[in-house]
Amino acid sequence: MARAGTLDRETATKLTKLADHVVGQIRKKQNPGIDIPIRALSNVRFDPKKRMIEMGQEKQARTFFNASMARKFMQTLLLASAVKKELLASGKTTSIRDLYYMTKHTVQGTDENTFEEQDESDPIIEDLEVAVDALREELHLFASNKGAMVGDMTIVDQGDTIDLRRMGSGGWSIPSIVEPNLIQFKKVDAKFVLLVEKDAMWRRLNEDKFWQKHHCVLLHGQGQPPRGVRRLCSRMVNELKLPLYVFVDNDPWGYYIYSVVKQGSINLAYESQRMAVPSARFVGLSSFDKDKFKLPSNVTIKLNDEDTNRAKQLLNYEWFQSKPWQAEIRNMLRQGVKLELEALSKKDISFATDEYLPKKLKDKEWLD
Amino acid sequence: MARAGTLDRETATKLTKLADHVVGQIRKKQNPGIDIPIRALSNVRFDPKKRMIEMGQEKQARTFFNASMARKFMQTLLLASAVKKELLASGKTTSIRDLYYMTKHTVQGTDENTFEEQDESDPIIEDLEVAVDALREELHLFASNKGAMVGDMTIVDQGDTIDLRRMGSGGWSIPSIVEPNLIQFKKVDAKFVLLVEKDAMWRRLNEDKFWQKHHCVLLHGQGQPPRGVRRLCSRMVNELKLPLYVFVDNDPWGYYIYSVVKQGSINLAYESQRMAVPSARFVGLSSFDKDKFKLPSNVTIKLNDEDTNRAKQLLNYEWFQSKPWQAEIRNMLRQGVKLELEALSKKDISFATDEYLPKKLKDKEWLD
Amino acid sequence: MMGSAMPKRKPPTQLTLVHAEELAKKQREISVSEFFAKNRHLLGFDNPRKALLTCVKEAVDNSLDACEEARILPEVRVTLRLLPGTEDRYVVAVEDNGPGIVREQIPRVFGKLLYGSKFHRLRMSRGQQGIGIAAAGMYSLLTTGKPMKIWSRTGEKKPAHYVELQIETSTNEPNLIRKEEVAWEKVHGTKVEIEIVGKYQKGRLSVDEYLEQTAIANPHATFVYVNPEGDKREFRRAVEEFPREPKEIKPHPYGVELGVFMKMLQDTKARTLSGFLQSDFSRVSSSVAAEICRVAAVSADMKPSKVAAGDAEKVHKAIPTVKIMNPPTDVLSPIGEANLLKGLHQQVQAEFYTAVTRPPSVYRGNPFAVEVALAYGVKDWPPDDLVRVLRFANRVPLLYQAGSCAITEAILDTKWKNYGVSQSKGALPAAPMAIALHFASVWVPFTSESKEAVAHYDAIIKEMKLAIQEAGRRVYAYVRRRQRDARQLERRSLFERYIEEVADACALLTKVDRQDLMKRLQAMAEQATKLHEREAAKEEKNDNGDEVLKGTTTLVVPENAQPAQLELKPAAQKA
Amino acid sequence: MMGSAMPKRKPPTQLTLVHAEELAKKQREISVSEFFAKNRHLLGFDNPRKALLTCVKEAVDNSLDACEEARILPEVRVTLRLLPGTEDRYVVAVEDNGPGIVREQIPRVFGKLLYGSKFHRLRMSRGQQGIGIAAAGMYSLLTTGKPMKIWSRTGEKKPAHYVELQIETSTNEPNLIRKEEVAWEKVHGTKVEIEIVGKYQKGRLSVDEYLEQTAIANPHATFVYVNPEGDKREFRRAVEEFPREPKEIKPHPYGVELGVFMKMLQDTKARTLSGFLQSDFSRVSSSVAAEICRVAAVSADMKPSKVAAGDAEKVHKAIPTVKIMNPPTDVLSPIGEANLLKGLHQQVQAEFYTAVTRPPSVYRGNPFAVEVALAYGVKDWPPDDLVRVLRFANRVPLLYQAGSCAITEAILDTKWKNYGVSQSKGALPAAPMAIALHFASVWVPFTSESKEAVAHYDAIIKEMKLAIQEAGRRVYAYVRRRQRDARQLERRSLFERYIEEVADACALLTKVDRQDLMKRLQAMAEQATKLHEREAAKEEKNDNGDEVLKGTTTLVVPENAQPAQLELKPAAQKA
Repeated sequence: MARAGTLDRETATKLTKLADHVVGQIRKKQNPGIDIPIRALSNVRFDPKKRMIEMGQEKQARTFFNASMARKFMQTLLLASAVKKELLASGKTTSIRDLYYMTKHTVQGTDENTFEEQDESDPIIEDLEVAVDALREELHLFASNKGAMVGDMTIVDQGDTIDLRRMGSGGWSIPSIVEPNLIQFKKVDAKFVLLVEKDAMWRRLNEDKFWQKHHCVLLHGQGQPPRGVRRLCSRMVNELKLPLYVFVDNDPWGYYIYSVVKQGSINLAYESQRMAVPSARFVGLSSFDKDKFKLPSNVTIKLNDEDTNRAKQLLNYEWFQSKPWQAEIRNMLRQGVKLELEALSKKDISFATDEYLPKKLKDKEWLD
Repeated sequence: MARAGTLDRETATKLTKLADHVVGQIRKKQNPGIDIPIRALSNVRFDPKKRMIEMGQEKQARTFFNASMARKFMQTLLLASAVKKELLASGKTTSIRDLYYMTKHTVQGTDENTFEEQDESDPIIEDLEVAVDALREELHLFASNKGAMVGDMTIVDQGDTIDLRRMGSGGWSIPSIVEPNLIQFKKVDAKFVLLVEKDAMWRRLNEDKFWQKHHCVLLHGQGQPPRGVRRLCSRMVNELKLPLYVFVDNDPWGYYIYSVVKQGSINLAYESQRMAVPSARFVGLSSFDKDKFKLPSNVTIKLNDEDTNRAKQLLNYEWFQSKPWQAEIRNMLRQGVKLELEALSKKDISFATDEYLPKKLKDKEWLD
Repeated sequence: MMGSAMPKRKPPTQLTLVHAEELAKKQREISVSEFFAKNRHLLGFDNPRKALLTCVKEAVDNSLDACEEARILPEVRVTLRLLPGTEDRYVVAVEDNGPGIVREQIPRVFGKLLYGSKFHRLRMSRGQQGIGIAAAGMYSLLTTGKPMKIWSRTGEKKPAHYVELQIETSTNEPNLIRKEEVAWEKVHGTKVEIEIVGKYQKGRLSVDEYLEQTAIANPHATFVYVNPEGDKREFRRAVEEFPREPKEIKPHPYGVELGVFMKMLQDTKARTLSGFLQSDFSRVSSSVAAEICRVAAVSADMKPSKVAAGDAEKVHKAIPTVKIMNPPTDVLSPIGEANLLKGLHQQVQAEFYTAVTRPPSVYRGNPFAVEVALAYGVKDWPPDDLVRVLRFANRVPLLYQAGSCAITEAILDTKWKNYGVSQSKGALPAAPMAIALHFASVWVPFTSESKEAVAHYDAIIKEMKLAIQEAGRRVYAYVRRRQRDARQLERRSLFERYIEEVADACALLTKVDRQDLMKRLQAMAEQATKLHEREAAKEEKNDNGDEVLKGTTTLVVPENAQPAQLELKPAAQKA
Repeated sequence: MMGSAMPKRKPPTQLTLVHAEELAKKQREISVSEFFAKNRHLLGFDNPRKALLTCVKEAVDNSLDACEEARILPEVRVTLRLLPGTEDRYVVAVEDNGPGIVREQIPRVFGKLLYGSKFHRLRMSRGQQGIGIAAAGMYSLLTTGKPMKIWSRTGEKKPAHYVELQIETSTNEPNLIRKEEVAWEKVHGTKVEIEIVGKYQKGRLSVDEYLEQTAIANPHATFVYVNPEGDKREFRRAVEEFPREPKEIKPHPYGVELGVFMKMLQDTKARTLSGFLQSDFSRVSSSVAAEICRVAAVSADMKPSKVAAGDAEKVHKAIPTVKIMNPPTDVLSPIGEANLLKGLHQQVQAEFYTAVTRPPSVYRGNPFAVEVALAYGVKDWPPDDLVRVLRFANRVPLLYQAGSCAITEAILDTKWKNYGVSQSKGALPAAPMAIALHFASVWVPFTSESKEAVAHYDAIIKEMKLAIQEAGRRVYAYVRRRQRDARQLERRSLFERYIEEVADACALLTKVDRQDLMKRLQAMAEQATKLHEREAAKEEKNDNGDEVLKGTTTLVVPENAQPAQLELKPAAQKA
């Protein structure tokens, strides 16, 4: 069980402050309200210096005496009180679905529920995160467990010492909450971190003991990496000063995964500070790899309309304006095809382990 | 890297025999063919003694000189040769997507590929499994990694000793291939195995150290458990003589997950021998729990049409004919609602850990 | 030039010569009865079911027309009887309390096509062409060989006449089979009995539906209907006043075509062009006639028959450039907004009713008026069903050929989405709604003699759309008002509902007193609701919903009203 | 009984009496021209554009009918001219090489409605009702006041006559304005010129489309067409033979109604019932007549005019129970499968053509025949477009009112999915396909006088569907054959393609010699292909695709054929 540490006490104070503000307004006979930073595209900007997507300063007052806001106002306070009472006080964590169930009940004297669907509570949780400036993990909420990790390093997880060099074929399952009070790094021999998009390639690299030979940490996020994986990467880069390399499919989705790891996402811009890794490097697949590594043409897949539109959008993003990135994306569009990590196996089952990655890292052939 | 052990040599011999048969027919100027056990419902039966869904004896000859079969005949042999040459010979494992890429190439003199889509190679792999009587894992093919495990036990994974009592909040990520040559059990203090449907509930139980207090192994499969999780359960039950309890949502999907764990599935009936756990017990949620544990009514969800139809189907399955099961399913249909594991949190965040499961196990209130 | 373009071929001259003369011998005149006997589907006798309806319709139309001309409130009795021992032989009997028909006229009225009082004048009436009832007799003759039977009496001191007759198709003349004076309990009125091959079936396109709709459009008439099963239904009149009497009218100059104009010049009794324009057209004063002649640069004093073709054309061209008043309103006899609304309310149960009568307009020289009544929120409406359309022309319901009718087109063409009603492309709107549209004119341009659909004239469709749009705006205003009412109700309880939840959460987070907080919040909620009502009032001012409904013939049915409790006083009436 | 059911009211007797007599004074006879002048939309003169088309259509129909009766291969010239200085005044001129019209007949043919040679007989022709061309003249008079101009000459030794005339609508009689003998280069033929208010526009429903389709249905005729822009198009005849001459026929006993039957009994010249049945109906032999009388239990020797109503009814009821031959085939003049296919092929470029002429059938005593020509795989077809439907009645294209035509209904009702063609509910099938359907009859039951749609008789729709289904089956057979050809080609190379892969895999798994294995497999592949061709032949036998097309009038266009290279010999013809 997690101990109610300093962090939890700080979070509890933030929630209390929120309510204090509301009570104060009521006493002054003012329409009580909660200021909620706006999470829309309009309030998001890319900071080219920090190389991060960050949330701006715009806020909206969610007041009680407003027909269109009353219900949401009530829900925000309800969730705040449940987090404090049920989670922070007991030191337990739970899922957002669980929190929805915990706070759902009938509003007295009506046949209306406080929440009708989880769709209603999820955005209010995000509102609460930004309103009190506390990450979801600080509110003791976890997302689904996804991803695994092995490598030249030992960690301590809730007091258990785990040697990531001796995790067999399975690896350590990365939890959703990886804050320093729960997870600590020990005996680090790794020189870099390699984040792989797909678990099949991770398994190949683990089987080939790539991390042993190249002294690295090897982790995957089963597609778009979940919060735990991103936060862990960010912590390793910041606390251990390790470079992070991202190894994804050559398609717009792969570019997007890389960009979220690197500068954060638009709709979760408020997490960038803790999640984003501006120094992350893209080691492929690149749209130039097919020629460079002489892959046969029948391993390519035609771009569909959605791919093409998505790629064209990416071309306009501020964080993809560097010449190499423009060349990379334009080359994909010109060729009209995408390429999966599995395509490398066409050369040899261990081609990625033995040739592709060593060459990319040695020749510093990454995109930044 | 895995060593090419006895098992791999046996598998290689099976593949060679397949080709020997084909060559023999060609030499006798007979239309060469491969006998493939039929994987359709018509060739599947429930063995009430073994309490398993098993495949019958019907086979179909896949011959070369038959317009509708020629391409599949070629593909079957192509995959057999790739498994032997690329995987068994090197002792490496790979994903079925990877194998698709590895065997995809242009047929000489045409613009046709040996496989156009992965959809084409996946069923041929299943054909090959049944034709040579070798499980996918024996062919060195893995599925996606899903699920995690902790508990009162130590395992050895590819030579690494892993104490499942000291896996922190994350747990050991369960690999897809868990055959005895790769994974061995050591220092087993667990008295039973608890398989949980959802990772959130697993995390709750792990955080509450349920496995420590009750001396068990705790694992989840993130929904429908993957092959690795099912095979691991089967091995623990058979080799360690531990009872297996299954803890799922109270909905037709939960019933189905339990039934696949217990007696296997119709379309993968040939794996039942190694995968199914006929002694598995269902500890809920049950449709009677809402009354028994006095859960509030607004935690229930209405059955939709698909749920209702699915439940009615289940009523007719041979393996759901026992009186308690008929009562269970009929009660769900009568009430017209389903119940998720999260509903238990409505009582108290640790209600499942502290009350629900201990009571169910103590009172032996399971369904069999 | 044709010779060079076409291949040369020796024509078989001799053969041709003979043939032209042979052909000439075969030429013959065709009687109009022969024509319609062969083409009887043109008159609505396509099949036994429709034939039964058409017989009833023609007889009822005649009864109502006769009663109205004589200013008698009509009482019409319709009886259908299946002949025993047959499956398809019906006797249709229609009896009225009208003025009766004088003995000498009976044969020609019932036994001759294209004979009647209504064709040669411009006056709003149900019958128009002098075909209807005689055609029913002809159909009877064709299918059963039986004569028509007619009873008629013109007054207390007059005897009642009984006549049996058949139409002689080859000459289009009546053939009298029997005539006698009989005792009849009616003081005045007419009864006709026709035996035909028919088919009776309830539901859509039935005699039942026809009479229901006739009652809507004729709220001053009482109908008694006995169906072949012996069931009797009575549609009692809802209004005790006569409709305004329609008047005969001269053609209006707008829309008269050149050829017709030239013929009128030849036929007129007027001695000068100016006099001709004044006497043979409506709404032409001497100054208007002078202005027309001035624009045409033709002398106003010319003798009409001497006006040269070129001059006639100039005058004809001048007419549209001169402003001429629309035909007088009082020639038409619209049902009227209040009466049409009452009629619809009796047949259709709904939440909201409104009616619009447009001022008269003109097509091809004929005045016409369009009326629309609309019922919205019809009870027990199957979801996604299309709107129900009731079509009327000169108070007669139109049941067949909806697809080719201008009324349908006008409804289809209206952009219902503007009025908050959903509509698929090219389809009728989908809403719990019934629309009754009445087209009244001194001359209804039907698409066929069976009088089932109004022809597509731009001027007509434009007026129809204007009426429909006005009704549509009112529906929209009503729907908006209803939504607003619902919103207001909700706002009032909204804050109170959540006060306890908010107080609980704050108490838990801050340890303040829960009761104190609730008291404060309740006080504020009362304030806030008042504030919001003010805001809502402002909002409503911008939304002109109520403005739209003000002064219109509109009826809103309170939600839980029992039909019997309803007093049928439309909210407000137009002058 | 009515008295008790209705509210008592003192009737205004005196008023009524006066009124019935007043009403009587207003009754008048209506001339048929007056009727149609007022209702001219019934004749196809709804608006200027349609009026232009209708004028051309009526004149061309008359020309073709006249040529055919005289057995002359028709050459028809159509000229449209816009009068200078106007925007809507057109002169329509139609000139033919027909037999001409004798002087005395000209006024009545062109200046009187319901006059002609075609109404009083049962014989397949374009005109039927004796209205068409006179109605065009009436429209001209109404809109421009101008008379019709007619030139006609009946032979080499005869003078050419020139006539100007107008119809007198109040009497329906021709009004001769001018008549003279003139010089005319034509040896025989007729030309008519009509000046009307009209509108010319290309595309759908245009004069151009009408003439294109007329050429399809009349491959023995040549048309020259000069449009108002002065562009000349020539449609040359594709066939040099006359169509079979249609014959006049007596009504068939099936479908004659009781009333009509009774009237025929009165009118006949026959002296016995048996003789009447034989002489006044077609296909009634003396033995058939005897059988009818036997079944009816009525004496065959009775004088027809003495047959009582009850007996007449018995005879009428007996007719359907006696087997009577269908009307003779040779009274109709269908276009014929080969000619219809040729006509369609000239207008529509496609991959596959087929034509079906059904044996004649009967509705309401009238023989009729249905023919269908279908073109599949039309070039440059917009995707998802609905099938194009060409409708013809007695060789005349029908352009308007497709929605209410039995031809459309028959195509809609056909289950196209059975023939591999996709079709949404209630919609035409969607395929690159054109369907021409020709309805030929001694009497075409049009839904209106403007002759735009065939009425819905069950017997007619049934025949239409049978013809369409036959054509559909052939399309399906063609599509299947095309698919089969593709499959066969593939099978041949299939085994060879994979031999190398199979040999590689086996060699890798077993260490046998790859080359040896390949040699063996190749030898086997040759054997197997032969075997498969035999199997395929068997398979095709089960698939009756070719069987369906065998002996039918069908044309398959090779994929890369140039239109010019195509020899138009349909694959096979039915006897």
